[in-house]
Amino acid sequence: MAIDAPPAAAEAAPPLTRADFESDQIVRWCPGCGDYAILAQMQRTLPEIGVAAHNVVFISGIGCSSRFPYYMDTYGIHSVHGRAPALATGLKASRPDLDVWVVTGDGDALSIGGNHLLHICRRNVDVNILLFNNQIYGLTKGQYSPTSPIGTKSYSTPTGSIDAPFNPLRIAIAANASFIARAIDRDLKHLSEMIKRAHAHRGTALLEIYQDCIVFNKGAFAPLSDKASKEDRVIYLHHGEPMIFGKTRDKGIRLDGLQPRVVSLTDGAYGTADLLVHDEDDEHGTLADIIASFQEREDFPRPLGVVRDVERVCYEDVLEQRVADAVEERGEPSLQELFETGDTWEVPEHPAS
Amino acid sequence: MAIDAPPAAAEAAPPLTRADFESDQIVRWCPGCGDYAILAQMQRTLPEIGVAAHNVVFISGIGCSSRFPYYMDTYGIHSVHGRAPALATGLKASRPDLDVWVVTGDGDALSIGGNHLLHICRRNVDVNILLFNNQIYGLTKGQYSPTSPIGTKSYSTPTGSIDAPFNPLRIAIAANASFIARAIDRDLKHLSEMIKRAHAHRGTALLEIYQDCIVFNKGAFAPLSDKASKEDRVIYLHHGEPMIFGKTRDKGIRLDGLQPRVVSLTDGAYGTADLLVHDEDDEHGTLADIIASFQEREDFPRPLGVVRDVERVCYEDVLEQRVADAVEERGEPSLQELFETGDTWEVPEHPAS
Amino acid sequence: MTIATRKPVEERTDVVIRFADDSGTGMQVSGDQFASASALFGNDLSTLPDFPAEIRAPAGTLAGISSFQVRFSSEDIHTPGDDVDVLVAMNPAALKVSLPLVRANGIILVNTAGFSAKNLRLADYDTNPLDDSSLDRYQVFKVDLVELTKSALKEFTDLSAREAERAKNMFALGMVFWLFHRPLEHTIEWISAYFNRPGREKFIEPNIAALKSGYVYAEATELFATSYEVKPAPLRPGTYRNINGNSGLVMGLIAASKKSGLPLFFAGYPITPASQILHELSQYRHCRVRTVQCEDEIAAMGATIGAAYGGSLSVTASSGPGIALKQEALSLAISMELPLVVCNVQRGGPSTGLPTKTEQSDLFQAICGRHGESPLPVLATSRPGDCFDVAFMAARIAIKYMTPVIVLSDGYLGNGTEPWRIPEADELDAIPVKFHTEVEGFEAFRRDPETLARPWALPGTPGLEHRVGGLEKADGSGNVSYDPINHEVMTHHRADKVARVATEIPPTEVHGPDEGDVLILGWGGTYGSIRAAAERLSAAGHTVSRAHIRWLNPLPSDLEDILKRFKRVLLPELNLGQLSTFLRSRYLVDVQSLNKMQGKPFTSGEIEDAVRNLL
Amino acid sequence: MTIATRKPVEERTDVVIRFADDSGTGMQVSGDQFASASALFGNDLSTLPDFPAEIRAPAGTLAGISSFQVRFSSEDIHTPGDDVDVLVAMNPAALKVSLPLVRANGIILVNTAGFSAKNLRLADYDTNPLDDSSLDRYQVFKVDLVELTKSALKEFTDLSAREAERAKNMFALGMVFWLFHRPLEHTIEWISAYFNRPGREKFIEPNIAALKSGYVYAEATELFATSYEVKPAPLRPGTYRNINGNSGLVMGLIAASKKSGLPLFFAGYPITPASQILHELSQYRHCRVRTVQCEDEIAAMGATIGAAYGGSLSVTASSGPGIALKQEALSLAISMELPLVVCNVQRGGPSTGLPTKTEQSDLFQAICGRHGESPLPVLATSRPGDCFDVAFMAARIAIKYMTPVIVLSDGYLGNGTEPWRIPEADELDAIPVKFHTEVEGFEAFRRDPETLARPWALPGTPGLEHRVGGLEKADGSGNVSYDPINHEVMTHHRADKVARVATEIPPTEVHGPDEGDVLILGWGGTYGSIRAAAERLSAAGHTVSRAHIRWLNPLPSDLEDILKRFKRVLLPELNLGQLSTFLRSRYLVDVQSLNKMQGKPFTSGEIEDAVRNLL
Ligand SMILES: Cc1ncc(C[n+]2csc(CCOP(=O)(O)OP(=O)(O)O)c2C)c(N)n1
Ligand SMILES: Cc1ncc(C[n+]2csc(CCOP(=O)(O)OP(=O)(O)O)c2C)c(N)n1
Ligand code: SF4
Ligand code: SF4
Ligand SMILES: [Mg+2]
Ligand SMILES: [Mg+2]
Repeated sequence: MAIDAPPAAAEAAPPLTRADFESDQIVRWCPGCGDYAILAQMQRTLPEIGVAAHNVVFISGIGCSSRFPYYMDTYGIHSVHGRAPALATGLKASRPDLDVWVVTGDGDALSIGGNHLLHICRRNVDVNILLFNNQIYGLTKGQYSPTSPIGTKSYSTPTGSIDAPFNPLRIAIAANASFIARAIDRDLKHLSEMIKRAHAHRGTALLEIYQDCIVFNKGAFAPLSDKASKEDRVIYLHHGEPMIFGKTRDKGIRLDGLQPRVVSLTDGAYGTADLLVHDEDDEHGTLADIIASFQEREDFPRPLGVVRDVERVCYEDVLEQRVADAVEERGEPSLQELFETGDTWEVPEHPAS
Repeated sequence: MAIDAPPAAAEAAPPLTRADFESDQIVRWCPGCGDYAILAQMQRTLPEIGVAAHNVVFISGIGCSSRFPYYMDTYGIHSVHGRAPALATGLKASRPDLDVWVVTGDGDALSIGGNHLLHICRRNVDVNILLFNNQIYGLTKGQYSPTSPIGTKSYSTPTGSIDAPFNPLRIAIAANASFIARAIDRDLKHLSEMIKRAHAHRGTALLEIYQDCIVFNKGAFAPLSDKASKEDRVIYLHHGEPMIFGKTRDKGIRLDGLQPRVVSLTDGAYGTADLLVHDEDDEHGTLADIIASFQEREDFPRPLGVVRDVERVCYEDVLEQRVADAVEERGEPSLQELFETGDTWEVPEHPAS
Repeated sequence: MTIATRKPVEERTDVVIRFADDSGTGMQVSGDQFASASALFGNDLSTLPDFPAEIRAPAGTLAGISSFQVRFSSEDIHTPGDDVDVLVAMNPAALKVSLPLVRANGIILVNTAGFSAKNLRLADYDTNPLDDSSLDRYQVFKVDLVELTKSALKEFTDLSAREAERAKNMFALGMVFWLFHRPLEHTIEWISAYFNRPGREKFIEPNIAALKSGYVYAEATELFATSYEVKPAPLRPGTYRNINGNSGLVMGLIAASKKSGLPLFFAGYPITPASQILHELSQYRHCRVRTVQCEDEIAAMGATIGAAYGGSLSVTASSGPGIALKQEALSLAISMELPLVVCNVQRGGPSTGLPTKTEQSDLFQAICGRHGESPLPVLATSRPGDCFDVAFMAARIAIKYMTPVIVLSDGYLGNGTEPWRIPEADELDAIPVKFHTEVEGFEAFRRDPETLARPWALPGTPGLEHRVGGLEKADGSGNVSYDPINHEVMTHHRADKVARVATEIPPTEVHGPDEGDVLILGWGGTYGSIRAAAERLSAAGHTVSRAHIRWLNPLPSDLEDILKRFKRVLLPELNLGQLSTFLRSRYLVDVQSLNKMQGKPFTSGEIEDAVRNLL
Repeated sequence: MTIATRKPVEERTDVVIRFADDSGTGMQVSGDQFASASALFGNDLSTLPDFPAEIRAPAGTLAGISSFQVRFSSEDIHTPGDDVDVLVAMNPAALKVSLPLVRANGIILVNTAGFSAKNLRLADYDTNPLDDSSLDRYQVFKVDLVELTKSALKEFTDLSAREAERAKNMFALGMVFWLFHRPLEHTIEWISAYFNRPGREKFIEPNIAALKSGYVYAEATELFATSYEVKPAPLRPGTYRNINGNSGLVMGLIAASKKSGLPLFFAGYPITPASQILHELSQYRHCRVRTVQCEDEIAAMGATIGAAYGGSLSVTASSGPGIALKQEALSLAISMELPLVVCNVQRGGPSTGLPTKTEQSDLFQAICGRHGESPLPVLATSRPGDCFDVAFMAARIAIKYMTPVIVLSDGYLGNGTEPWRIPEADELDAIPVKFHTEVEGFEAFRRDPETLARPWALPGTPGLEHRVGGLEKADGSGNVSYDPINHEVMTHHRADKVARVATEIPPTEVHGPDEGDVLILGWGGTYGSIRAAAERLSAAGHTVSRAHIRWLNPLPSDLEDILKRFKRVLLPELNLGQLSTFLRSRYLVDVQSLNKMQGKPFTSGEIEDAVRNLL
């Protein structure tokens, strides 16, 4: 560890509970906002993971979702719009011992902050990024965001937006993010599992969480969580398992060349063995990219779960190694030695002239 | 057209030549820099395309490559680092009649400017982007860039860089860029063809050009242009044609599930019919992404040519349409009418009280 | 709806009402409706919305209170009022936050249903203030608005209890309408239009019913012993509408577009309290306004430059943090000498600060906030209606001098409303635009000898192909130049050009004696409070003068003279003395700062006190 | 290598040499080597590199000239010299650009091979200045350096003609070494080390041969009638090394890291002329320095904040445009009250401006360039060696007061070198750091009553979990607070904290009389020129005083007094009067600005003239 932080209390502490992660601040989201569920789930999940609250840092940008750190009784920074990944990079590169989380929104992460998101992914800093995607700007009261579908009517687009939305997962894949997953605020068990998986992964983990903004974009994900529709509209990804979904697990996805197709498992044409098998360990990201593309295809279910989980060396690990190697190879000079590196000369007490 | 710009000269002008696109400024790149060849090729190609110099605008950021506009006898802006796509968006959204080009470097486009590049691609503004990739920061004298391979020794990374590089094409694909191509400063005929293709495409066209920085990263692309190696190290993409390369066109690429493989066409195992056939019109970008991934795979040739060319509606076309529709539907009010929209009331000459 | 019989009616010249409740409950709407009704009735008025940064902050908490203050008058007024005459408080937190503002013997209408044990605790009340003596100094009217609203709406059986309860703001508004003899028609129309959306139509009738019931209840119960009448104000004759500062800017920009013949291009990124400018302009596609919501403020600045280069009237707007991000690219616009307008609707800083509160602390940033010598004209709006004039002026100067211009507004002006006397469109000055077309002798940086403006030569013009950028340019040709003397020359040209804008500034108006003991000097949103304070002091027999400047850079040429004619100059600013720094430096005059950093405007009382201390 | 017989030797106290050629030809190397040799010899010295923004600007053009000026002396000197004694000009453009600087009767060594018709045309010469009378005022030595170098290297048959020719800078350097009796050893060592890289070793011997041949040629041909001797300077005894300002900052930061026990973290993005700080720090991994080259300046600022929160000595550096981009996030650091250092190596603006030239025009930006009231300490370096002290001090203040600090350097200081007397590491003050660990009563914004610093509580500390951010914080607890009065209190705390840094500032040294007619006040890189001017004026019998301030915010407490003791205060600045603005405002003193905007430092003559005009 780089910094001589005070050592953790010596006595064996009792296991933590949800309450240990609840700060004393009143939560200030709109009643019914999806953020509540995510917060509660994080507070429940961290004790299960077994981290010490004092080693955890939540860093957010600006947005409704970015208020998150205030409500966690851990360390936290509510930073500036879009820059949380940059702060996290600096913190983690200098303090690899900490457990660093980024909380961000679709505007924060993909509009103003898109570049930092790309760069933290390519560097593979060991940070868990929770992207609360509500497909709208909540805090600034309802403008469309880079994930809003074309045609979104919002305050800034009264006749409907005209720019094609980003697919956050594809962006992360292109930046070679080593862990990519998706969850939704209405399936808490699954969300908790995804939080654990993201945490377990070493390297940048991007977890997109569909989150309902009940004030400005109510029900944007309702088809994915409503009892009636959800089983036909969602596919849960399981590593090594064929892609099956539907109320009666009656549908599957198979590959036709490079094109995924939704097929029926009941009309006799295809069976489970014909289906695409999910593989998280997808070195070049092609499968991940195809899975991410489901949402752009008509009649495809929305994938939830771990899309990609590959091993890549972490930025801060190499950095630490480089420091250790340099100290080892060159020795750590004293300050005086440092000062006197290179060409020096002496001016004597009584100069010649 | 939005602006009442002065009309073009009425008489039929004689066809333009290369000299018509050469400005009177002395070119200030290092002797031998790859930028010269690209400049010359642009000056030769524009007359072939047949654009009028006064309708062309080159917008660049900062970097050696970004000096480009000064040398073109067209309109031009040498803007600030990373922001050329933003300027181009503003210009094109307000002046769809102009022919707008962005010239940028690997640092300009992918380091500081990564986010603007993503966003112009998703909006699909009709701008042609020439990304001069020399895998180094030239103008600031040799720091590694986001496209430099891991381990690059540079002034800022004396023991070798530790961050994985971006693959610019994959980034553009993730942002749904409608035209993506690659060329190299040493194959001028092909470069010229790519310039024409980019220009012909409606929507954002990203053309990555490998460019030799002879001072700080000399020969980075030599294997792709040296007589001895190039035919084994490069594959030219042709729409609808199987992927064949090699000095004697003895190798090909086929798909094995989602994995491309280099196969020999001479050992009898595979023939041309087994090969992957290039398809520029790749709606979901899966093929494009696989092609872009060649460079991350050992022993794969580097693709040059048009990776993707799909039709998508342009941002400024919809914007213009919206304006036209609104004027049509609601009529264009007089200023006085505008002032008096909503609740108004009269205060009479002699108020009641 | 008019009701014939009336209890005793008292005439008042001037009333301040404040509506306060949890955020998200419609208090802003009640306030706004009261203001509109009063405006249509002919009163002069001024409003002060005040809300938390959260969309719906936790119910019942002090931090979550959203309030709306309206002052309406039969006279010409300039501030939303220091003291509240009537407070509508929907719960204990609303009461607690607003009580310090209510004048002795003021009316307090409380919703008893809001005073639950939980709410009392959330508002840090140990005992219920409705039950102890803490409100003895006021006329308190206790009404169970929830119960009353619900029973008024019981016939609407398709509404849930909760939905019915939400109409209580309309019931309260109805009561207040009765109290001040306001007609209901306008609000009824508004309700009908507002809920006329898929799925919301069912709220039209209940809301109208609640409004009417409130009115009738006030009438029938004889709750208030008296009702009040505030006559129309003797405003200058003309056609009026209610306008807030953000709308004022929008109107001014559109007017400049029409008067210059340039299409309006706007690129922005949402930020409180400037987003409304983007929202409103986006509704003017039929006026050929092109708006782009960009990926961030830097991109917005870039797009604005691109469109200015192409010949649009090009504008961006933001608030402090967003303006900070724009500065690097803005410096390019200075170097390129392109005309464009940057609006800053200031809020409380530093950093994210107090995003929904007002402040004047971005003046330093506007004048000095870029690297290098990067001068540009800066002007400030002083009232919602003045925003129109300033935006129009900014566009005119930008085009005439080929320079970016910063307009400073603030959250108070941006959200606050006042009646705006609609100008005669025909009487507005035309904004002459001359695109350069002459090929012979064209040089991109050959300046107009009078204004020092360079020519505006648009892409698309044959023969004028040229390149501009951020590197230093040769005087005249505009080619890249590293020549030392040329840089000095160009630096001075850029500075002189901005300095020459001073010739556009009309003489500074001094209200009160031309010279004397005390001058209150102001800029921006302090206008109303200063004027009110000065008028009260004069009325009390003191001689004080006041002047308000619109131009911060360059400063008016007559300002030095004026300042030196007074023994003391008091400069109230919602910052720690930013304009004061420039004035002291420029004129070596011992300007005295009056500072306030509370996220809200000066009361006129505060200024009055400060002046009295000087007298 | 020493050569025994010598022509007449003249002793000089002070010589200025300027090497000038196309960029990319090695002139910076020749100059630098001459400087090093002179430093090792014991002269005091001062250098001024001057190069275009292009890596290798077009050969032969005026804009492409790269030059390096060295002044070396047997006395204590402070500037790279106003007038050039010896010019080495490799082509017409080099001659033309430098000639105005050469004193009458100065030596000009020209490379005749460079004077081709094409080069004459590129340099805008109608006739060859070597053939007409235009150089009559100088001692001109014409040598065909290309031919001489080639023939000296003819034995190296593996070199192409072009490669051989490239060694001509070493041939010229050899000649100059002879002229001034400099030993060759140091440069020979340098050549051996520099070309000791794969594929470059073959250049070692030819370059050494060229250097020696030049020396021998000068000796043998009796080209120069006289040679010159400049004795070692009576510098303060000690160990010295040559240092430029960027290295000085690096050394100071590393020293602060060692003395505070905090690991050094640096996040940056390349930009001229600050990149060297990133480059050099990246070489100190063995001192546990962690450097990150970020995607842009905003990310670098963000990373710096992240690392400061984690307990590193956290630093970023850039130049004007990059600092502009950092301001929004820097304002967060102010709000979070985190210690970190931001270095600005200033260059010419606005926008991209003159990226390789010097200026002092980012002072406004440093003090006033953020939104809201965002105060922070700002201090400036005045000499390359002073950069060490200032960086060290900045780190100490940042930590002690829990505040970001801006250090202003500039291109002239950053690239220019001077002998640096190496400090005794043991004698440097320790920088005390106290991480808060006490859980009892911990509040994130409970301040130290003396410094107003809040506690630095690191993540990883059990029991101190807390959240900080950019929203306004409650005094004490640091929880989000929108309370009006609290905002005012916190605004004043932040301002007061910075103001208290004034207690750290030692008394301002006035050189010359304590009061009188004229005080020359300076800051930053003008130190040398001001000192030289003042000393010359004193020598000429005038009484002038001078003072130089390191602290720009807060200003030294004794400054007002000092300024008021003089009838006139002259403030030379490489801007349009930025510090002057603050001083006039603060003290109402009629400070007079002397401005220069030519991308280069003041000559002492310019300052002398300005003072004479005041006397
Ligand atoms: C530099 C800057 N620009 C703009 C803003 C205004 N702003 C705050 S949050 C936000 C967008 C929020 O959207 P999102 O990230 O999707 O978060 P949500 O509120 O939906 O959770 C914006 C534009 C700001 N605070 N700072
Ligand atoms: C805001 C800002 N930051 C940094 C710089 C310095 N800078 C100029 S060009 C450049 C990178 C150039 O690299 P690239 O884009 O690859 O262009 P190349 O020179 O290689 O063509 C940098 C960092 C700048 N001009 N402005
Ligand atoms: S505005 Fe939307 S996202 Fe924000 S707190 Fe309310 S419901 Fe949640
Ligand atoms: S530094 Fe490299 S990229 Fe720049 S001009 Fe020279 S060779 Fe070209
Ligand atoms: Mg959102
Ligand atoms: Mg590059």
